[in-house]
Amino acid sequence: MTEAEVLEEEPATDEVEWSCRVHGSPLGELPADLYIPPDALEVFLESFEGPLDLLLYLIRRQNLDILSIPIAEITRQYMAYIDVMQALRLELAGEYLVMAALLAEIKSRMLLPRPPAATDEEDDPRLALIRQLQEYERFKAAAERLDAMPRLERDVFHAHAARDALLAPPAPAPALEELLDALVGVLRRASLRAHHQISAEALSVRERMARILETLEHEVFVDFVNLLTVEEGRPGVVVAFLAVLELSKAGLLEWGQGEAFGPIQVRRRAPAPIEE
Amino acid sequence: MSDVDFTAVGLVQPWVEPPEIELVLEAVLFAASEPVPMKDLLAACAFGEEDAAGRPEVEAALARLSAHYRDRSIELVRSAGGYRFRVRQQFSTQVQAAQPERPQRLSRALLETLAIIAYRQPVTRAEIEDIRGVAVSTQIMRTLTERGWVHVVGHKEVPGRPGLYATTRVFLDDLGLGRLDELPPLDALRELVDLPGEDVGGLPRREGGDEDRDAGDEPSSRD
Amino acid sequence: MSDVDFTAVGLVQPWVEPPEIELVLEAVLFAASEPVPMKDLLAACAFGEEDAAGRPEVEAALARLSAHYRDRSIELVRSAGGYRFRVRQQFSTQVQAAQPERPQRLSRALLETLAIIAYRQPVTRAEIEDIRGVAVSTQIMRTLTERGWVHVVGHKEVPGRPGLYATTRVFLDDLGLGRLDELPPLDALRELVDLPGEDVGGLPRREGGDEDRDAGDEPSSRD
Repeated sequence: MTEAEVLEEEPATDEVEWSCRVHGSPLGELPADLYIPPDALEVFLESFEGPLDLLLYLIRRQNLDILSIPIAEITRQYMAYIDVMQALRLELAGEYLVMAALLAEIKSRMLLPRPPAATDEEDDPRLALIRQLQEYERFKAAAERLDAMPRLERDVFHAHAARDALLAPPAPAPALEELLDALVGVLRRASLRAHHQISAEALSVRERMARILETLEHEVFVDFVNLLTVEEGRPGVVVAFLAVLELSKAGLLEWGQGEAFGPIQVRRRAPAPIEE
Repeated sequence: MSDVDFTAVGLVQPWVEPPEIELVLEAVLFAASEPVPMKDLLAACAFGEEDAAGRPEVEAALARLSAHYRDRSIELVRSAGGYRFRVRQQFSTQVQAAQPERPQRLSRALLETLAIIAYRQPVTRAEIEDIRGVAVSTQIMRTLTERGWVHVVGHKEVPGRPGLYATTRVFLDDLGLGRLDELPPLDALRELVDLPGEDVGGLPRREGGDEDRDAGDEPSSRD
Repeated sequence: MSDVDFTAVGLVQPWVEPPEIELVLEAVLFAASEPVPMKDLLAACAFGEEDAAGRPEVEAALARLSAHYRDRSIELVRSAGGYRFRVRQQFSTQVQAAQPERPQRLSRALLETLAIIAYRQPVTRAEIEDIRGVAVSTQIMRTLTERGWVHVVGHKEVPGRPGLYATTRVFLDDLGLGRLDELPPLDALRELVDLPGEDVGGLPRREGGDEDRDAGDEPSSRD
């Protein structure tokens, strides 16, 4: 808490009658034993985890034992906090008001005489509240100890090494539909960028282009006709022929003819020296 | 590949090959992002889970492995989920210095909720709220679940069948615990002694009166 | 704490303390989940980034560290992002046996690239990028090559002589195709793209006779 400071105990004049007009009157109208710097109120609200927490704070601040809290005094102080917060129109969780009502009830019950037979603990209206406070305090302490324990990634670090050198199990081959779906996506995008065009070329020609390139080496001329497979029939021959033309057009082939009217030969163009 | 293999840089020393099983365990432990249970270690060494020979052999190799790292910055530890290497705590500061981002602090609300689940599990959200005296935000429950610290282990057979929360193995692992009862004990509940009577606002407390107590239920009495 | 300290189990050996800086770097590298840049290593050793003495000292310690792990299951590597430990590849099988990884899914980018190579082969990477409208990562090309689905069949005679990619026999086998022209014709796909009402920009549609298509085997003709 930064801090809702309470000046020393002074018999409360009358906590019901004071009022707090923040924008008008000075805060001097607050009860003498309660001074909360206005800007601390926001902090105040965030500092308490609820009414039980606030009550514990009030009790601890006065070095009181939970087991024997002076209900009247604690109630008075609690109400004072609540009143200030309400006066300042701070949004107050409903639980705070419920507790206020409970405290008031306990206090009023204690004002009443108790039947002679009911002097045992069970009948003391403070008991349930004290149990609740005690229970809450245990967990509050447990939470602090939990937080103090060495925790992974804060105080303790797991030692590990990257496993990217390890061979991950390969992904299964894509299904044809997946591949087509991907392509449709590309085409759709490409069509939005109008200047890019994908012309549909016969796959067979493209495939043959790749296959021919694979078979050719740049050291060795082969007879052009060997690239045409007669067994494939006319369409096959045409495909191969077109493929050779395409490759030629792309500058990937070199043509030669050993002798006049000799077989036309072809080889892969020698790798050019790398230059700009 | 741009990775530089530093072994080329090292001095050439006589090769003393560590036993294969030790290296296999080392590889598995470093590759894992969580503690490795014994059964996985056995599997890595091609031991069946029921293989009687496997366990002592793996345990002996783990001990050798641990000894190997005696002088290093890391140590082999066992927690709920199994075995793992971790950085020795005396190097925490330097590790933190190298990590530009500081881990987020956990709010008190979250820690209190976590503590209640840890000590009272299985517990419903309403029961947590009873103890804390305030509502538990959905945000907190989600954060705890996403960190893998709590999960729903069942439903309470009351209207609405609310989820029953419990902590997980990850929670224990992250705190370096083997079992839940290794958590620091909860403070004892002190026995209530006779409460002293008190002056509740000027009126003398009346002993032995027999008036109607119902009047005391007035909620608005402020004085 | 339930952590078992295995060092107690180890044999007592003469203590030779490794230099502190080496241990600090070791701790930082093991704790990191990503490559650690030099500046973070310097920070861990309390060297300022501009500290002239820091860098050579850290580099020397890294070399010693690397040598120390020469015979172990992990190696210290440097990549673009920095330094890290990684598990050596020869332990793949055992690590997989302990904690099997789920097969990676093929990314959208990879599938698109593969599809373009299939339909436009032989094709350069630049041409693929042109069609996709985004860069194709080296990683994708490497994965496709490693899977044996594409290979370089030649080099385009333009400055830089970029590789020309084509699909392989393995690709056809894996897709269950006998020949490449069993892939559905591109025109059919374009029909899918040219959904009614949709602006398809400048995609030219070929009308009537597709000479070179006709020349080839009809794609649908599965013998």
